Amino acid sequence: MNDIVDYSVVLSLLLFSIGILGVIVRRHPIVMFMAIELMLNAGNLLFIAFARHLAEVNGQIYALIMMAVAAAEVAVGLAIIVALYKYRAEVDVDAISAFKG
Amino acid sequence: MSYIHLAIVWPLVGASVNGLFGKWLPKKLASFIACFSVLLSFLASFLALVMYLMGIGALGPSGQYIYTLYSWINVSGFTSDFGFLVDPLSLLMANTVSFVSFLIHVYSIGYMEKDEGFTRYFTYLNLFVAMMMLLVTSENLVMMFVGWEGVGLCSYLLIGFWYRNKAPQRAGVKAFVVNRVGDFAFLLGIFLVYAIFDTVRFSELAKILGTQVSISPYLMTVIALLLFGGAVGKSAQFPLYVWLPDAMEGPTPVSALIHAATMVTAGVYLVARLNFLFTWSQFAMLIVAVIGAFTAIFSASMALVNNDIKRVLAYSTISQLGYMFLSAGLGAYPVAIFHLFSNAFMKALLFLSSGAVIHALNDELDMRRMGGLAKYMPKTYANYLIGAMAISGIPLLAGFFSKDAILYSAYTSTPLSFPSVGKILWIVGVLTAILTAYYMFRQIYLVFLTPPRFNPSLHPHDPPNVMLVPMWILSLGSVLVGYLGLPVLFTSILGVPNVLMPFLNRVLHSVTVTAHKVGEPISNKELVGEAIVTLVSVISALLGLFLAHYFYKLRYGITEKLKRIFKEPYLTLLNKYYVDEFYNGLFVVNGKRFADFLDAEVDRGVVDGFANFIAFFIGALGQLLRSLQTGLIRNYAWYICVGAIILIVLLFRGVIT
Amino acid sequence: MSLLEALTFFPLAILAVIGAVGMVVARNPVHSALFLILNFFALAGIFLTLLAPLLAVLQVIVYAGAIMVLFLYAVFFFIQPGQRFTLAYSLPAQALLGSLVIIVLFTLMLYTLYRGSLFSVPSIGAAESFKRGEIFPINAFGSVLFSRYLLPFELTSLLLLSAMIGAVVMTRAPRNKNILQKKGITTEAQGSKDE
Amino acid sequence: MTQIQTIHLGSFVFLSPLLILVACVLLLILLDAMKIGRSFKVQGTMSALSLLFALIALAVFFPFNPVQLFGGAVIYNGFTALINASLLLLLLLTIVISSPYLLKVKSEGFEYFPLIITSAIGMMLLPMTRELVSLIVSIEILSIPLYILSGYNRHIEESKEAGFKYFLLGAFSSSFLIFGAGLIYGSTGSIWLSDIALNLPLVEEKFLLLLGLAMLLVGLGFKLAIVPFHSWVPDVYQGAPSPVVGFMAGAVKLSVLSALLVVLFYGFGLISLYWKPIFIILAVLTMFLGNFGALHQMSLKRLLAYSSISHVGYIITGLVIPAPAISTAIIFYAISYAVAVLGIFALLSMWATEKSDDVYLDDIRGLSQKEPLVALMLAIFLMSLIGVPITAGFLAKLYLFYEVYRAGYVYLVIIAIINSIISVYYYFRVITAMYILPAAAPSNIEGDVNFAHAALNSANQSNPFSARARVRSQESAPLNLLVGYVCLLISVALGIAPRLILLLLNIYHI
Amino acid sequence: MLYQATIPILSILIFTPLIGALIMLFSATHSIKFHRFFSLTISIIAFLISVGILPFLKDLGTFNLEEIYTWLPQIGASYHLGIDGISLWLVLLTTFLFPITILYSFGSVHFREKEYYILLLITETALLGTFLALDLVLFFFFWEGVLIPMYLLIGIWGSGKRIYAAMKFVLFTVVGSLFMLVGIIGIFVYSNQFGPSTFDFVKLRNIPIPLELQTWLFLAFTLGFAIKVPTFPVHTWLPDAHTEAPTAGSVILAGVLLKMGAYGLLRFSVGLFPAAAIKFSPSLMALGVVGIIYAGIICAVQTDLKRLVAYSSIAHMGFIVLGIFSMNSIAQSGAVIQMVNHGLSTGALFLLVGMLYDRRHTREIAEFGGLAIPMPVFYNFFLVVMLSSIGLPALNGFIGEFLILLGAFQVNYYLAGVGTFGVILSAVYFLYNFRRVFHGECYSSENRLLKDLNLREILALAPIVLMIFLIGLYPRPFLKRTEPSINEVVMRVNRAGAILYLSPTERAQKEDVSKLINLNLTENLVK
Repeated sequence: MNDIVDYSVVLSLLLFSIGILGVIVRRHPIVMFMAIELMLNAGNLLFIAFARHLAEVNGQIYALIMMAVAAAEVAVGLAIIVALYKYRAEVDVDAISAFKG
Repeated sequence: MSYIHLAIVWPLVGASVNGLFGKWLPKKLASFIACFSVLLSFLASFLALVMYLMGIGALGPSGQYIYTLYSWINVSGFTSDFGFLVDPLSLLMANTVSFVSFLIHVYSIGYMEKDEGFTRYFTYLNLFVAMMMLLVTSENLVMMFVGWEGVGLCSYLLIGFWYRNKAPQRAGVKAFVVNRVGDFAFLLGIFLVYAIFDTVRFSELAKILGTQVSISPYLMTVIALLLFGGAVGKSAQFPLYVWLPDAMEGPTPVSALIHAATMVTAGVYLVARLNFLFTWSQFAMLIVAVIGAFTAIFSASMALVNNDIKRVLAYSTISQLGYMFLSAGLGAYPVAIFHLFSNAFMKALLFLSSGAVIHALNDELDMRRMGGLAKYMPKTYANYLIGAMAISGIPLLAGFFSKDAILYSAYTSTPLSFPSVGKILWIVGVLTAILTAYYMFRQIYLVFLTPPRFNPSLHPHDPPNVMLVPMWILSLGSVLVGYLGLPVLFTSILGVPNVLMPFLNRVLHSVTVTAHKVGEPISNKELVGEAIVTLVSVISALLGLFLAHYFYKLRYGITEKLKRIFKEPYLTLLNKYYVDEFYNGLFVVNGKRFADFLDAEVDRGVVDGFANFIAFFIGALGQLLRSLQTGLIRNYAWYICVGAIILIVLLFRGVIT
Repeated sequence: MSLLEALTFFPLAILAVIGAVGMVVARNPVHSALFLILNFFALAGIFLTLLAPLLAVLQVIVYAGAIMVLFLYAVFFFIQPGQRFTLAYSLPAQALLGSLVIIVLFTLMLYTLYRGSLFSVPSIGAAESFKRGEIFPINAFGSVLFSRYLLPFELTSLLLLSAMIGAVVMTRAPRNKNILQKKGITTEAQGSKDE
Repeated sequence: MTQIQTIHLGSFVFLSPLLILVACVLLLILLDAMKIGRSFKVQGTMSALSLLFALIALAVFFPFNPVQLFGGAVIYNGFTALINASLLLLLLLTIVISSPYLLKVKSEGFEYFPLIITSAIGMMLLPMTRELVSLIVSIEILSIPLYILSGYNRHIEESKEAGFKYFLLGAFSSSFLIFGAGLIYGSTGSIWLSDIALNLPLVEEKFLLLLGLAMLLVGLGFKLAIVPFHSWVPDVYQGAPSPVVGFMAGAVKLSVLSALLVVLFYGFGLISLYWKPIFIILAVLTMFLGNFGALHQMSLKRLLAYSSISHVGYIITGLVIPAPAISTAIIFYAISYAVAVLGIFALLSMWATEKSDDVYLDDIRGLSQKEPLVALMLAIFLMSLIGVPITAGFLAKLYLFYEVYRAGYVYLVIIAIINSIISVYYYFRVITAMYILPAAAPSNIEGDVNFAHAALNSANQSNPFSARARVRSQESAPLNLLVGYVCLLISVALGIAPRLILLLLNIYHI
Repeated sequence: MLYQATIPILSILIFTPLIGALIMLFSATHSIKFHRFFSLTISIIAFLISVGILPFLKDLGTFNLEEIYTWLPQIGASYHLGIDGISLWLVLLTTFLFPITILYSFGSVHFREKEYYILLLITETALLGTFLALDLVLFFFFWEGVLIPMYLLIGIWGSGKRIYAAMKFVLFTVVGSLFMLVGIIGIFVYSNQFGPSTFDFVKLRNIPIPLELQTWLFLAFTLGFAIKVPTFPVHTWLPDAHTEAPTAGSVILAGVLLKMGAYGLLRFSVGLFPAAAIKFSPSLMALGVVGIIYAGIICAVQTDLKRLVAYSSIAHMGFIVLGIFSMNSIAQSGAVIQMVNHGLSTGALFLLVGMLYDRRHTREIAEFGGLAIPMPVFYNFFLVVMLSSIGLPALNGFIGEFLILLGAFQVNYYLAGVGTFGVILSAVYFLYNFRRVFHGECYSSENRLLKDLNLREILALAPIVLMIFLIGLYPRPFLKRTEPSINEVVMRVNRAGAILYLSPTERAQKEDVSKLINLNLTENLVK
């Protein structure tokens, strides 16, 4: 445990966990979404760290593609969130629970 | 003898015609069809008798002729044919049954004249005759059982003939159910017989049991007792006699035919028919004898105080049947059959006469509201008197001879393991004879001789000839049939042969348990013994007669005082020892309670409750799990995380182990 | 791990964690967004130390630059009179349960890392591997991307296309305004977002 | 240093179905942008035509021998071709019912068709990819249009909510997927399934690998709605437009399942010992939760959502058998399920209105009187879901359970059987509503339906926009009925004479 | 030896009602008369076909008129039909009862009639298929096919708590049948050891299955059949279903549906797993006996006439179970004939109760009394049918019960003895309630004005009563055709028993031998 890769992986795990925490505890849709972005970034960090570990470029390419994926998700996600919350007085995910049971 | 099946077919035809088209038939035609079919039945059986006596037709080795109509059940080794066994026993039975039936049919034309269910009545009656003939002529146990149940059914239908009233219906159900209890034993007996002997045919069974077979006496006892159980039910012996008094709710000719003359004697016939089987178990035979003796005196005691004219006769019937079992149990089967034979006439006569009385008094059954009828209905009185005298054992009438034979067989019998039992049974028989004479003449006095107590507006008179003629014929029979089976005492004195016993002895094999072998030449010592027995029975009959005379003629009215003095015994007797109440409490009430418990608690509660509980449990679980679906995204995300943890742990478990 | 690496990595890592934690705990979504931008920048730095300069640049441009701006833009949408940010947290129980799960998960993952091993055999494809500690030339990056990873690359275009259509669909002004008026909310100017 | 791989253009003809679809998407968008043919009918017809072309192309260029494309990133073989054909067929049927539906709900915009076709492209690619990044991108291509489509009825709040929930959880789960891919990359040194399989024996300590696999399974499990990653399903299925639900319930499962099979057998077949037990537990959980959840539902769509969860449960019992031959049973099951469920939603979408397209059990009361044919078809589809003979569902269950039993997991079969029994209750509730309950007076029959207190329990679930009025007799919806007929035909044909498809699936197992 | 029928007569028989149903389904006419008489005609045609088969049956120890077509080679299922002495009577019973119920229904079903007759015909097809299928999958096909039509028949045209009853019926049945499915899969998987896996009954019964596996498979099958029969303690669906079902439904349920279970027990539980059947025979006999006594007692206190008949049905089916698991020819022949008898007499009882219900709209015994006065014809029909149900000799009920008890007695004195007690109970509960319904003075004016049976109803009942007498008086033709098939079953049971009850070492040797024998056999199969 003294390689930078290892520390990067630990950091990535940490960020991933914090991201999950954000999704679970926050109630603002955009913040939740930000947390998800954080998780995606943790994944990217993983790819890049492993690319360094394996000394190959593939990991970086994966990270690049994942960035595109994230961007696409952001585009759609924000659109959905805006469409849903634009006319609501309260920006609260918990308010969106017409379906249950 | 192959015409014997016509004895069944004709009544069946009569029943079918009346049953299907009776609605459209005029009463006369219907009754003619019914009577004529029974007459044909009688003729068929009589023809068979004649042919048998003349030796026409090939007989089997044991003097039996077997005629198979068709194979009824035939499954892998088990065979029960629709077949007939023609031998002295069945011929005697068949002739008696069909003859008495015919007379009662004729009588019924008059008796049931005004009844709305006229054709229905004759349908059932014809059916009964068919079934009874089947019972007595069938060649195997199962076919016999068919007749056995068939007569039970007809008994049920005829007891409950007047279905508008509650009492007949209850009586009918009671009769059927109590009979079924006996049949339960009978069926088990049949099963056991088949299980052990692999056949249910009488002839084959006789053959098997005729040789020395190694069967445990215990098993034989069980078989015999089970079969006897059926007889107990049908012949109304203790403890299953309770249905017969109630069966008097039916029309009186029915009581005469079914519940006195024919059907109830089927039990005796069964025991006689299976004599070869009963012989194997002395214990079972002892039981038969003891139950017979006990029933005889037990029911005679109940007849002492009963006020219902028909019920007294019913108890009398039970008592007489007890006599028959007494002798059958002691191995004197021909004697039992002899008594059966004479009883058929006497009892039919008595019932028909009582029917005439009842008819005349507008369906009055209570003897306390009769009296003095001798003046109004002399012919009926004469008939009744003949019947009562015959059954009481007044010398030279039929009952005297047959009862004497029974008592003699008891007196002389020494069952191997219980030698003294014979004498005890004899004493019981004698006591019963006293009681019989008493209650019969009590009846005569109460109905015919005491001052009239019936509704003065009634004008009782003798019945029309259509009823009277059968009664006369039966009276004749009651007087004469005894001479067919004269005891040794008389045969030796008169030189007249005993025709019946040798005839029956062809199939009813002599039995080891009795010392007395009927029809054999006997020593003087035995002759003296017989004389003593005869004397005792004559004395006892006269004693009973005298007691009745004393209480109801000489000291008329003393009975009321006696009732007060012996209140408890009187009430006990009047209430028939509370046996009905006891049965009701033990079986009906508890049974109902148990059934309610099973229905409400066990079936709906436990069994169905269990199924419902599972359903409820699943439903509740469904509700519970539904509440996990909160509709909140963060909860869902949390589930995903938990799922991830579960997956990780599960995967690692694989690595670590 | 050289000292230089350590000196750059750990502060950046701490910054990244601060950014992440800050994003989660900040009540105001705008603050959250800013914290996240901090995190992205820190990550970009870490990418650099991991010898991925191209990704670092893209991280800054795409994530911190484009995506986060979008986020902020969306957040601003919601700033309306009477709108509350305070309701940003879940119930304590929820937070507790969430934290618990996260702790368990993180522990598990750390344990994994502790017990597990990274793949140490040199990569099989010669084309895309390079010497340890060396920055991969950008043109090689391109050629690998367009040869071996042509498929995901092409698929990305399809993905983005569909995302674009989706965004258009979701944010287009509804033709039927009745629903809105019933709710008593005035419509604002719409901006469709695409890449 | 770099070696540019040559791309054999010739082999790309095999991708022509996909390319036709892409072309169709682009064409539709362009036409829309140019304001040409802006009607659902035109768009729908064009999409349907292109789908037909794609189907023909698929048949013409059927890969009797596996085709390797993009340097092995895509392997197009008989198996995937069959999956693709099924998907195309499902999509075609969906598109047929979509235009009337969109008209009925007064939908805006014409992006529906490009989106759903894009999603289908993702689905078709998914089982072909042999590389995790392409796999992830395919999943995203599949998902993102579905997020949008779930919320496509923007004027219905429930639809938007469905879209939002689906999206947020979907994004959440794809981050797991990506993270998992990253971990697998780190622990095996590659994301190519063939390389992973090669390198597996070289991995000394498998913890990291398994962590990655777990994360990957979280992502795939989410798409498949395996418990505990199922929670989005009821909410999304209930809110999303009926044709979309009908499509995604079956098609997504079909596609993701085959991808899962490919990943597990080609990538991680060697460590099947590790992942096998997971599927036992997940299958049990999924079956039970799905069935229990459905017991008390009043909304038909929600009920079907839970039932779809339970069906996933049945399907993944097959995954305990680490033999590629199991794919026959699994795919047959998935196809039979997809057809039945699409048939149901095709019929349900008949009753959509501008206000709501949810259908409650109360709404379909007395349906057998008003529309006997529709009721009959619905009943037969439900029978297929239960697994009653003469429908495909029965043979599918029989085949699947047979495989599981043969592999020695008798207890799993018994658990599945118990679940089938539970499921009978709620499917029969639907039949009860259609056939037995009178159309009039609501709710007081409940005591009647109530089997041992498991009441319908509709007290807290009432439809705000009661659709009772919507279920009108003689409502003309020929296209929906047509699709219903086709699904019925397929369902029954597969139930009585599935020889051909079983033969094909057997030959072209994964 | 396979005898391929030139005309697929069994298929024609099975699918005639279905085709009729389809024609009705797609017929445009709304004329109720058409649907009534068309369905009646179809069912009569089916009956005629089934009767027409009789002369073509040769040696009933094997299957006659077999039809084999490969159906699903991948799954191993084939389309295999055949008829033997066991199924013959059940088929005839089915085709016999359907015209009667349809004829009866003319007067008692007054809404949704088209659907009603369609469902009846579909049920008939499924029932016929169940009795004739010799392939387990095909059997299961038809077996489950009964479920939905029956559910709808009970649910739509039933009374009172009909939905509860229908749901209960379905859930109970499904529990059983799905466990049976596990069993089917199990034997299929096992059969793989002897050549290609097969669902074919004729092939399967020749493969030796180790006792332990037999035990489990037997239990799975038997559970399914026992629920359908139904045996105590899984009988509770029956009173509800029978009581709430429309009359025709009850007739079909009691008359034929229950026979599916009994038939399954005899054909599959015993036929496929003889050793396990021997092992469990005492317990199952005991269950049968418990059913006889338990249901008999409960009958006595029923207040609902239909419920009474329903419980009596449980008792009668108890006899059948007792007979089947007595494992000898006598009892099993009795069981088969008892199936027919029960179908006739209980079916007729339900018809009669239904006729009463149509007039009076209640089934509470307490509401009746003295019905013999206004309805003499009805009274007489009821009497005969009831007596047949009680098991009066010379009527059909006796033959079955007697043979069953006789056979059972050869095996187990005590159980048979207790079972015989049922004859008392049946007399008690039937006569007691018969009296309450028919006898006494007819006080209530509603009862007094009841109309007697009309010609249609008499026509519906008369054939049953005729059969009741015919079987009772001359059961030979029935028993004769059943016997070879039963002997075949018993022969297999005995062979299995011979292996089962040897000492362990002997058994091991024997099993080796039998394996050798069966290896040869499988080789033959492969060829």
